[in-house]
Amino acid sequence: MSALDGWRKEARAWLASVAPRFGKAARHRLDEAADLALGRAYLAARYDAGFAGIHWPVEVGGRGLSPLHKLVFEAEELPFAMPSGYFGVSLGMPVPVLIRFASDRAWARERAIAALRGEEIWCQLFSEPAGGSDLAGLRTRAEFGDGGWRLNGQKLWTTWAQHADYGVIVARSDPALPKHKGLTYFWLDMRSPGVTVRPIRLADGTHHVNEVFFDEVLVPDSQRLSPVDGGFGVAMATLMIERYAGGDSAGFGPPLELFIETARGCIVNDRPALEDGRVRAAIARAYAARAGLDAIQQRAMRMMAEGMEPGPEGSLGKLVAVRSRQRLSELALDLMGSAGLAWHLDATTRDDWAKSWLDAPTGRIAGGADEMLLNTIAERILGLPQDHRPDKGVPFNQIPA
Amino acid sequence: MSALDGWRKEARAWLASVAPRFGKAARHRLDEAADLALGRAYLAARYDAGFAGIHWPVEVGGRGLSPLHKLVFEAEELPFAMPSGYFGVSLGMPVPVLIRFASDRAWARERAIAALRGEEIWCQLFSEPAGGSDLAGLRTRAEFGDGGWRLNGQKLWTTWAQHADYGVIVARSDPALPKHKGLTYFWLDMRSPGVTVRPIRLADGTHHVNEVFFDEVLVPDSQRLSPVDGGFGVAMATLMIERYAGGDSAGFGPPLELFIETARGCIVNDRPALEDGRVRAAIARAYAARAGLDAIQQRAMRMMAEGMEPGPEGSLGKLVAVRSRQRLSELALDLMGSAGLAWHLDATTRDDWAKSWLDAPTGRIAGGADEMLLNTIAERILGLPQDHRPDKGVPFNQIPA
Amino acid sequence: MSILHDEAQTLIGTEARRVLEAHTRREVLLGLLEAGGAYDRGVWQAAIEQGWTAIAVPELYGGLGLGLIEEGIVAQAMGRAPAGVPFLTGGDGIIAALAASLHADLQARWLPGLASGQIIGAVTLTTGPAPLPGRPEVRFRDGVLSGTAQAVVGGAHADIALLWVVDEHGPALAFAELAGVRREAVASFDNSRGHAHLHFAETPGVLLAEGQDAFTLARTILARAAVLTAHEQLGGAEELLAIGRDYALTRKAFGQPIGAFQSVKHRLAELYVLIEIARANCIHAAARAGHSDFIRAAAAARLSATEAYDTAARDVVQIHGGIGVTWETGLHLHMRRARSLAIEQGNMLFWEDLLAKELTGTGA
Amino acid sequence: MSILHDEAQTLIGTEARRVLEAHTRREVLLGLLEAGGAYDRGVWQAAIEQGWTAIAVPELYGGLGLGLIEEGIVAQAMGRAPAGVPFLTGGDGIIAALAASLHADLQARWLPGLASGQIIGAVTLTTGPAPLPGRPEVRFRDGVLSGTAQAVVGGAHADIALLWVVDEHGPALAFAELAGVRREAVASFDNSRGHAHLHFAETPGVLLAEGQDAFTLARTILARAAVLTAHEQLGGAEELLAIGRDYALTRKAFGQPIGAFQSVKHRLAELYVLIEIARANCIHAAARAGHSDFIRAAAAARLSATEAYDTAARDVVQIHGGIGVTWETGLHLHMRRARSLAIEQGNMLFWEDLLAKELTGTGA
Repeated sequence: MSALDGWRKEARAWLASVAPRFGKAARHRLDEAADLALGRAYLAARYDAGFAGIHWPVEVGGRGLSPLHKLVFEAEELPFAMPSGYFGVSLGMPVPVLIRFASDRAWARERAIAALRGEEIWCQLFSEPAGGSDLAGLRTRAEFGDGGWRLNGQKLWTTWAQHADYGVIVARSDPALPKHKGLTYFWLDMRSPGVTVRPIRLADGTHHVNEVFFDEVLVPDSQRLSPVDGGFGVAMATLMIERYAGGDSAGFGPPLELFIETARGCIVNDRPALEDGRVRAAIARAYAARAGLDAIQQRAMRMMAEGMEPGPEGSLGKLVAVRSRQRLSELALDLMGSAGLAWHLDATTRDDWAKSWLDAPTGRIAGGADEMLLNTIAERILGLPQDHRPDKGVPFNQIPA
Repeated sequence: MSALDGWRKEARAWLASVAPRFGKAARHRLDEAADLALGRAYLAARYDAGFAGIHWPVEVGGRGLSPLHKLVFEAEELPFAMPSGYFGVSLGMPVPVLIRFASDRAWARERAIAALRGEEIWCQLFSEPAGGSDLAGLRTRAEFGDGGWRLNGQKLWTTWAQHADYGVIVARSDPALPKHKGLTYFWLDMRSPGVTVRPIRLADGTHHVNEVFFDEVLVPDSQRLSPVDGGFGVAMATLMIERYAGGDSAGFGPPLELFIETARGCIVNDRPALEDGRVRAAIARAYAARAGLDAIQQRAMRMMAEGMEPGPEGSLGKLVAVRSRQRLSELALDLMGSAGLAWHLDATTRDDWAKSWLDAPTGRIAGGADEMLLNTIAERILGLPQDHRPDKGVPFNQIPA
Repeated sequence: MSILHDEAQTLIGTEARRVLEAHTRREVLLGLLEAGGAYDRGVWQAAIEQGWTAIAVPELYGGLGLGLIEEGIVAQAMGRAPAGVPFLTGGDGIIAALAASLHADLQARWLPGLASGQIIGAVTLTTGPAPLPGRPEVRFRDGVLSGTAQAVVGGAHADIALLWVVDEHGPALAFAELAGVRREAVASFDNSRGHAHLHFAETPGVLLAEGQDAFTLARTILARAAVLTAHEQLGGAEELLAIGRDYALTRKAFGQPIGAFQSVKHRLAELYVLIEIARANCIHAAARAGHSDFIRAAAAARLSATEAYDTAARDVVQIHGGIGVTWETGLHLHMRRARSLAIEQGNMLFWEDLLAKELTGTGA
Repeated sequence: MSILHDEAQTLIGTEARRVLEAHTRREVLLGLLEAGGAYDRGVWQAAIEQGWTAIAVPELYGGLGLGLIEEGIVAQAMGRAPAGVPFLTGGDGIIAALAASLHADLQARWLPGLASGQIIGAVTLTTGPAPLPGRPEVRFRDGVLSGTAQAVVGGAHADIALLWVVDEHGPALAFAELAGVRREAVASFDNSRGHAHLHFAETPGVLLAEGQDAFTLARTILARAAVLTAHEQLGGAEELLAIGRDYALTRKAFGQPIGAFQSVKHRLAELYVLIEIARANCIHAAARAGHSDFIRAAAAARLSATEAYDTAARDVVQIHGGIGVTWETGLHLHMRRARSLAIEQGNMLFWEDLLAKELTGTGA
């Protein structure tokens, strides 16, 4: 553990040194463009300091360290509220897929480094209006012809597409095959002619997801990342990366310490809220759940570090953490009484209960809805039968809409 | 309300007057045979006093009063712990079905009165080993031939079959029809040759349900209560009666007052348990649920009294009440600490938390498992689609076992 | 005990739903979220025209002389909309407090205006960190009020207020005109509720009740507010169930309506169960006003309705997937309302404790 | 921090499961339920032969000198069985208490017997109405004990006990031989636990710790017991999940395995989630013995394992339908064990409070 402890100290020292330039105070009241620019500068500084691509291979610009090193850095980075959110999807899913599946290695390395430095941003074009949970039900068409593939259709819920330089996309290359079989996986330049990005506003008023329309968008065959009609496997690999990357026992909400501090200022029936059994139970239960998730993740990291395959329990983090965050946020607002009614525009899901609560449903849907995660556990881990699916094995173009 | 108040007073006075003969103290340490005999005597006295068949038609020996009168009497009767449990199924389902479907009215009246007086007991032979929730999946055969129908097969979970004089039964009269269609409904004499009753012991050690075997049991066609192959409708009517008869907001467990008394004697972290927020929440929540169920039932009774059809919400009582009782019983045992470990042989589910807790799972299964009740609500009330059922419309004898 | 609505009551409900459906537009409600301190004036005008403001005012003062049952029926329809006006519950509180007081002058001065909707009333029993605190934040001394009532519902627009204050002897109930009071609008996640801090500085006020009387009256008024709010919550939960059910029937995944999957079916069935229990408790509680068991009936209604609306907000959004969390679809209007209603009339812990106290005789 | 078991530890687990499967018979366990004050002597003999009683005893006294991790691995297998012997947790408590004490004579006198299984130990920290009460029911004065320790786990069979007592200065930890003590067996819903009231009357005893030392040591021993019990609960929950899964794959309704219905699938998946969280907390807590965060790790393990086993008992019985509640099928063995383990080492409220105190610094 001493090597990791050294790493932790190094990270903490560097983060503290740059916090005045990039941290929460520096970001206060910046508009999105200025904040994004600050974020790009932060990523460049992080790369130069050696804290980027921590567990990626050295060949693609990474540091080649263990996943534990990455975990430690992220835990240290979190409280500073650095402007790194714009790059989360980019570095979490599309770029790792590129590293894994792109045949032009030199080009992949170039992209990876540009993404690590915040110079380029990638988005992931998966979900569609007709199928959120049902990824394989997508309808965007990819037709092969002169000069490559022509894409037509519409994607939905694409995070940060408005800032993306590139995207990875799954499209239907053969509608006469059953729905999982006729899909192909590409990367594309988001500035290609025919690509239109339209922001979607979410319940909390923010604009980080988008609709993306494709109108005769030309994609050369060299940008194909899967075999023709073999894109579903690559897409599933991406989602698996997403599920493991999504480890945060606070469910992307505030830390438990904030709940305790909030409760410390509250009164329940003329007594301190922290003395109330219900509040104490909520704290103890949340701690037990988070400690369990943290232990699962540490065990997985340690197994990976020792060259073992981590257990399937790594996939349950989001399911537990976001639901727990949703309830805890509701309770925090209730405890605050009329002070809980306030809405702070500047707040984040990490430091504000109202913001955390209003955004929590998004967390329960994005990256696999609760119901899909439960089905996955039941079918893949416990070996229970698949649900009845009337569309199974039916050619896609014969499934009733 | 004053008529009902008068009725309540009358009931209370009569119950108090016979309590020394039949109540909890009189039953103390009786074996089952003696307790059953006492029960029969109690039912005769109850009939003679005019408190039997309260809402049944006068023509079949009832009092012809409103369902509210019945409800009031039962609420008054409950705390006395009279030995009436042996007759609950008998008077709750089979005899009302008889009253409704038997063509020989004089005979039905004779049976009804004998049942009300505790002289005869009826059981209900529905469930089978192969299908608990799936009633229509039953396999007991009824074949028509010389002298009537011949029954072969096995029933399961038949309450008090060991004491029953008669039973109502559903059997498969045509296995070539889809499973809901080939069933016929009969009554039979439980002492018919070929009927064997074998008790089943439940988790709490009690013996009130049975397996019943049928080996070439002859049932004359005059004992048929449904059209040939039309028994499913009659069976469903029986179950509906069962569901409405099952109204008890305590879920057949102890009253909330007992929980409060139990908690009053307990300590949580060196303070009285009743001051603890978790205990207070449990009390308040249980009260709110029970008050809601009581209000639903009162409203239904009142609507029936005014000639209106009560709403479908009458069917949710058991679902809520038994689950709530299960949790409350667990909490009571936990609160009692090491005193909660004790097992009192003489105790009942109404007055003892260990007994109530150990028996609660039976309550969540008997008379429609939680999952079936939820499906019924979703499909019949909310109009949601039926589950996928591979056996739908398939001839029964072609469904894989 | 009227647990079956009579014809007139049923008609009030049908009318209220019709009127509110006609006057409610989602774009307006979404717009209100971003306009601090505004409310839905069209709906408020309709409420006045329908006579909803007059329901509980005695006939002597131009009211209809009806009670909590009829107000509850309207509140349920308001919750269903969900309406962008927060005034009826506060109005009921002031009407009840004035009616219970011996101040005939105040009654004559204000009840007609409350009945006609010209006057808007607010109540401060549950503002600040906890409901009905032992040490209220507004002081009453020598006929004037000072101090701040925090985040008062409707406070941005109210003309008069019923206040939970402290005088020389302890907590008390006071009445005040708000004309000269500084109001500080609170940016809220449910802006149409008109939340505002009311800063009192030597503001003239009238004492309505002191000591045990004040506690008893405050509890009764709070219980009335809880029953009305429970009806609003019930209406909101019902509407969400209807939306969720319709979506489950039309949205397809994996080749069938998502309503054919048991996870969706059972979620909606459980929600139906919670709603029916809340409904039964609401109907019962509204009919128990004035009886000795009113507090416990109100608490039961409040607890079960909060659970129903909270669950509906969580689960119906969840059933919708991504479309459920967009601004335009507007399910978050109900989600926000579920939370503001959960907070405004005293949180769950408060009502659990109040009910437990009633049932066990033991305080926390 | 050993959160990955090494080869030796993995082997202990595999062996323990093998041995317990070979020695556990459902008929025996069912019979024990009706035989007050009996336990599964075959399994106890196997435990002794396997050296499980010796795990935590220092090598100096004939033990293996191992620790909570290895004991936890065995406890998990015992929970899975579920074994009809309740002695290992109490044994660990006495071993830890004697090892922490300065009484070399007591160590030499009792540790070899505990290691060899000839001596059975019991602990009374959680007997009576609440765990670790401020006023224990057994008094220590002038070298003798009097009063009753209620429903002590294994009390019907134990040779020695660690006792939570009160002396002139307050609560303290004492040690006593039980040879002369009157035992009153408690008829319990989980009879093989050997619950008995121990009636002390001028029974000689030895004081092990007083004052703050006694509290600290008692909490540590209780935390060890919580970790071991959590492992037992984890094992029980795992076994129930396996049973439930198998049943869901074989039992058919409506023409398909019931495991194809989402209500069953999701119930089992949720149970898997609870179990994995409990497992992670158990493994972590066992490795934290002796560290400053041991109490909170133990509490987290205890809370999550209790939830997992309770949920398993409820849900796996439910999935089975009628067959799940019969005597012969024996699922109630786990149901009973879930409840007795939930009670024996301090209830949920106790552990929630202890953990909350650790995290917030505030007592209840």
